[in-house]
Amino acid sequence: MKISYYPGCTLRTKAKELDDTARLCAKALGVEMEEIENWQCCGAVYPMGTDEIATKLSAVRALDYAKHNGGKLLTLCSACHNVIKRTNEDMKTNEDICSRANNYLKLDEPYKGETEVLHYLEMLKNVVGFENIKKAVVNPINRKIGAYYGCLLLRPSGVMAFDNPENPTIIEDFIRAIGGTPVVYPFRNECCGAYVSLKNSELPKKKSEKVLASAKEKGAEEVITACPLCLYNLQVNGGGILPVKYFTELLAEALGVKA
Amino acid sequence: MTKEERIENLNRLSGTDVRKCMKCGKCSGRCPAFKEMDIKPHQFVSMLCNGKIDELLECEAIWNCLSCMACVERCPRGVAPAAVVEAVRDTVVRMQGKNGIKAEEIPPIVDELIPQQLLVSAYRKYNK
Amino acid sequence: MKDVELKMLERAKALLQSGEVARVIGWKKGEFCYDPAPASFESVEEMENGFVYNWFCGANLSKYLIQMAKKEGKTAVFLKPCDTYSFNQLVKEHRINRENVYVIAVECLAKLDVEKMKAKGVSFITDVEVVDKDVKVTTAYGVETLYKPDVVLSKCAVCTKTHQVKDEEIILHERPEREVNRFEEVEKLEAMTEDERFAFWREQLSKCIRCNACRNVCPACSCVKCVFDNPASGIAAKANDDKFEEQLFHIIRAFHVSGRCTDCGECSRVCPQNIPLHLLNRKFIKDIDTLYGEYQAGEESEGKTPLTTYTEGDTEPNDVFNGEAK
Amino acid sequence: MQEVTEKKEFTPTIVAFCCNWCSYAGADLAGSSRLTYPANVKIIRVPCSCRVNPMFVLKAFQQGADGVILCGCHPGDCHYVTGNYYTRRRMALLYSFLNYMGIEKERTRLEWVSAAEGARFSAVMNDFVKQVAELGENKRLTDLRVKEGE
Amino acid sequence: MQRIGVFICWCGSNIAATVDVKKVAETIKSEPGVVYSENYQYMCSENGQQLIKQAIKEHNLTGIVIGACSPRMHEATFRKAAEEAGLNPYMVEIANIREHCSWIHKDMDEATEKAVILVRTAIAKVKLNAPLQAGESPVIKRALVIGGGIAGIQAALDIADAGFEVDIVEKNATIGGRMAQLDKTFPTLDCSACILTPKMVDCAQHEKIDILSYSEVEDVKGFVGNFSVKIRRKARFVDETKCTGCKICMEKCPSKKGLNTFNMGLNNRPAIYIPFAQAIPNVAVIDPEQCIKLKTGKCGICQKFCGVGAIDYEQKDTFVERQYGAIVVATGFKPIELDAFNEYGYNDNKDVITSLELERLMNAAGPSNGVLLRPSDNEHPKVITFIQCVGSRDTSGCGKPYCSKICCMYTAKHAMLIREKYPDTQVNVFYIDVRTPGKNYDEFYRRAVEQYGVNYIKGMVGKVYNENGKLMVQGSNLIDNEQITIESDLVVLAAAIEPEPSVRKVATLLTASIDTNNFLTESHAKLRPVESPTAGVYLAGVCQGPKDIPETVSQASACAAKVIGLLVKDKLKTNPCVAMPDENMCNGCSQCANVCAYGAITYVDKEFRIGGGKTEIRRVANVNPAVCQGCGACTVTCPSGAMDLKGFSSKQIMSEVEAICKK
Repeated sequence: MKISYYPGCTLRTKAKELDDTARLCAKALGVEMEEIENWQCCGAVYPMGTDEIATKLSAVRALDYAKHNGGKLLTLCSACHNVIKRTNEDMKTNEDICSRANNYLKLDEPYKGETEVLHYLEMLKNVVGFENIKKAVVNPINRKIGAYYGCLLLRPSGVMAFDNPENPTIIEDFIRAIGGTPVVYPFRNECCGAYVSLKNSELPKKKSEKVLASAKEKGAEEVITACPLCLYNLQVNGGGILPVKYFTELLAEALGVKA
Repeated sequence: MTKEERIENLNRLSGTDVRKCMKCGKCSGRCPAFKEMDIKPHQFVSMLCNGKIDELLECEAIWNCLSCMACVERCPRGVAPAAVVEAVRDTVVRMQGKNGIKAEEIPPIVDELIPQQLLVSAYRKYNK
Repeated sequence: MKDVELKMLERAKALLQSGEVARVIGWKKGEFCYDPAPASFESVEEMENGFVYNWFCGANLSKYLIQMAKKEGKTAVFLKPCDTYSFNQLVKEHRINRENVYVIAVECLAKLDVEKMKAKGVSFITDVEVVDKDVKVTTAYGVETLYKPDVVLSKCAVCTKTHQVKDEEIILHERPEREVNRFEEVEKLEAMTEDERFAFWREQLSKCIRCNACRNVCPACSCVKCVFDNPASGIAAKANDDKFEEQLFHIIRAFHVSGRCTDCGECSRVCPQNIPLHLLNRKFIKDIDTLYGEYQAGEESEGKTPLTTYTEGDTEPNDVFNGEAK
Repeated sequence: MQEVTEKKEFTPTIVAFCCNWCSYAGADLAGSSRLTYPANVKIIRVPCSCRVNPMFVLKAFQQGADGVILCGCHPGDCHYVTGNYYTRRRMALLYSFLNYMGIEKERTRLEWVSAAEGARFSAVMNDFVKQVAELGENKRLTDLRVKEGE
Repeated sequence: MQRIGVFICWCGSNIAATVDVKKVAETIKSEPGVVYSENYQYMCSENGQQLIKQAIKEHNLTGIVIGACSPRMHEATFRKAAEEAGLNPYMVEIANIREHCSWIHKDMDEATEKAVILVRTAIAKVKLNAPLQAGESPVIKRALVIGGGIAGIQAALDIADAGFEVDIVEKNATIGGRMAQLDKTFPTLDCSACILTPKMVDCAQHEKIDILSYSEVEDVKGFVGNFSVKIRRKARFVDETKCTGCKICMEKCPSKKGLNTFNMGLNNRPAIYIPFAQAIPNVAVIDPEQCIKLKTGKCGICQKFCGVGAIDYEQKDTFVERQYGAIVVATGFKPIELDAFNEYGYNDNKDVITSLELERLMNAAGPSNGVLLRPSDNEHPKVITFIQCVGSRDTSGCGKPYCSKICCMYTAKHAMLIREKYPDTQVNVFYIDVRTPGKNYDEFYRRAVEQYGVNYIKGMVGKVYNENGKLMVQGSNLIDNEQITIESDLVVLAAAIEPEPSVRKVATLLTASIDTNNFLTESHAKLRPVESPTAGVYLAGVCQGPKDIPETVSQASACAAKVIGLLVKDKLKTNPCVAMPDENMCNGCSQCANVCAYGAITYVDKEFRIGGGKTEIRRVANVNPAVCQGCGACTVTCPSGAMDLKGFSSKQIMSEVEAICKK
């Protein structure tokens, strides 16, 4: 099957391995990720101010494109997912934002949040099915792995509806599907602090060390994430406590599709 | 703008009803950046409620809030402290010369691994 | 439509023959093609001689079931989409025993308004054929083509209803999906000033001759005895000139059916004075939708109406005007 | 000048339906507190505001009342638990509908007045009378239909 | 021919100073139907009443109108006078010319004119009045109490002590309820069992009380004074009349891995069990989900060992149907589920427990015999942290919007007991507010702080997590404006309480109203707090709202007083101003029943003549005058106007409207 895909700024550059492995794995699992045309950067952070419209337009454009191309929009980067999903919710439920955004965009038909935003992990779980992934694994990852969710995938849970915000299980289920042993540790849903790196370099250090130490204490041998920013922060600021990888890298390894 | 109008503006921009706060402090109990915040999450709500906006507009905390939504997630009353923080930050950066990041400050702190999204998001959050 | 008619006839005959039903409620041929009338058929012969289903069968047969379904044996009835709402509403109000009725859902594709056709200068109609939006009318003078949306019944012009109940269906042609705003006319009135609205209604209601056709046809007006004939109600007409009853008949009627009216539009269809009575009922429907959430009477055959339920935070009456809450 | 004086002297007829448990008692309290309101307000006692049939309101207008006001217990305080909730819906729809027919919306009102709100009862009545007086006489529902020869 | 008498009262100068009473009486004389019109200084006085009675007799009056003070003042007085003179008391109408006229107007002419109109309006109404008789309905002198917790027990005892039969229906195998699970009670710290179990025994021994344990209400019919209730007696697979409570079966039962629900699942129990030592009735019950015999047909060990042959694997649910005059609902509460509060780690950490679990852990009859050991490793916890308001006062949708009321006090109790018994333990309490209204309550809480050194922290916990085997409790201390993390061994959550879910079914059966939080609604929040709006149904305990034991017991006794007040009557006088349908007009459409708050309307199929010697069966409404309260909601909803209200009929009100509007 084909599915419209929004890569986002970082995946074309610094996080190329995330993008590459994701596409390869999807293909191996029978899903064709069709990159949408002329996508623009989503802005990497959801603007909460109630009068913010212009900053949401690139997300709406992508959503509208997907609406006419299969009705689903696949995301991979946690930040893109957060921005696009929350913007979509605005278009669905906030009449004011919806009508103003549509006034700007002048689409043939107003966009009202019809597209379903799907994270790659949700795609693996709901479209492919973890059971099917299990069957496709040729190279089981026989390691103890800590899932790092961070904040963007889970919160605000009312909108993101990704998983239980305090006790998520989707990445753990994923780890099991590729043959690994998930390690549950308390800081897997705590923010790594990367967003403020440019204003305060100390805070991200403290936070990422705490995350990795917590994972290590519970027995993890490595940590996986879906977010390029988290990956960068945990790798650079995490004091090298544990190796950090994208979850798709492990998936590629398990499926034996490593480029 | 009168003070009342500025308060009203902040309330509107945040989109959250600060009067719903019951002063339990769960937001601050959970905030991962608590120690770096000179004004704490619960204080943002309380101070907006009490109209102490001059202090809010001058605080450092708006640059340290991680926007991680932990406070929003756990508020038992459906208040969004992070939205108040963002409303204050928006108000500040929209003022003349109050951008949080100056272009010339960037190059020295950027290493080659820094993902684009960090720069993009920082510009979006801190500058106008 | 002819194919549908044939199928209906065939099914009805089979049902009668097998004894599954004792009678069939349908439409009976009139003097012309455009005046079929509701009728009950009890035998195959009656069916063959008189049954018709054509572009003028706008009448809602639900109400006839109140009496007919009380009779011995099962009664079969042909219901168009809009008629099924009235049917459900009557079942909800215990006016019809569902068990005694065999519902055959039939397609509709909108019915024609002969008055509108006549107004277009077409008379002495002998036959009608509809292809898409063209209405080909055979008259004594030849064949004329009318644009269908111009000549359908008002109630059909804004209809998006679907069958809510059926034991079997006879649908040979699908009706295309469409979006219409049935409140457009109400909104137009709401946009007027009070004076303009008053002038409008005064003119309309002054035309009323109190023939009671609206009341007689209305499926929501199913009372054993009408409130206007109830001496204890304080509104019954004691004499023909009773001012109160005469002045406010339509307002009272509209309130009485509010929350129960399915917007079937029969009142306006039968009004000999062409008073747009449906605009009264539709105002209630619109207000109910806006104030208490969308509600379509007759979608279900049980449960409460918006006027027999409430929420603690309902809008205050002083804050409601022109269909908007303050 | 003539017209102004005439308007001033117009005293509207006001029918007030009051529920026995709250609003009628509120009116009694207004009385025992000697809180005045115009004499053209006449009160009809009903057990509960939900006893008020829209027909009564219509009847009042048709008989020449210039304003009709309904008073009941505050929502949640109904002596009969839920009665006033039904009243609220019925009257919301009725008032809106009357306005749709072209009846000035200032002629209809619903107020929740508790047995303790004597002062409020009086204030509400004063206000309502003033509001209706400004509109002048109600003619629309006394002769909704065009008379012959008009 | 109507013969109306009118009596205008001066009320001393109260009316006469502003209203020209003589003129009013004079003007009214010419009203059609009025045959007598008089004025007098004090109509309500003995002499005034005499005047009325005399006039009724002398002039053969068919109805009277009194122009006087508010009917809320003297309507009853004048009705009684009329009755004494042989006139039906409901043929009396009052024109309120004092509160609604003389007292609020200053201008004499204006007030007099208004008084005339008010009297005319009353005349218009009285002409349409019909003589009414207050009905009577018999009272069955037996009460049903639903729920056998402290509320039900107290209510039952009080009612039974007054000499009436009472049945307690309890869905569990024993009475006792939540209170039986508690360790100590605030604010006096007596042992819960020590004060409760004697009451349980009293119930069992009381000749007027019948305990139907392991039973549920299945159906309710009837109305105040005359309820008919069907009760399901669930199969307990043990003959209640034979079992002696010797517990040999519990020892021998091979299936011992059932969760002990009485101990909040903190330890196990056998498939056949008696919930706790002092259970009433002290009779075993078999859990069919757990019993090997009932599941597989093999085993039967308990039957073999039972000395009295009480075990009966074939037992089936049975039904009993009984009649009652009054019903007390005392269905109680349960703590909420904590699935929506994963930030406190309740589901992930054995040592995060609820307060009710702590009660069992501290109880001498609990799983650890009263020694406080933490569940994970049976070690003494050295640092215990309490978290208040878990799910209470929560409008985010995860919890309950209300305050659970009891948590502040029981947490102070727990903190104090722990510090008393284990002085080396550090006890912390995170709180939002400490709410201690009640006699000796705040003193109690302050003792926890001042004498026992409990560390109260104003703030809320954001996260509880496990690190190196310790529970890290991270929260805010708002007074010091800091975020703190406390290494704890045990975390206790004050989970919100909610009504026992079975109350919904009970409420539906009783047509008792229930609010959005599933609490039963009282008839009047202030003045009728123990009565349900459904006549004859009374509310005790937490089913009506969060409350502690003293309040529950007070409410239960109040309920009992209400029930006794009802049951001592042989017959109930009913308000005659009730709704009455005209069957000839009724459609049976059910609209009226939909708005009736009292469930007074039912429908019957009736045969009607339809002319031509034929009849037809029609469904028509039937109002039970004993249940109808006379609000009139149904009259407006009736499309055909078949439903009318006696004493306030549509025609009466219409005629009042006409009289007022007449120009």
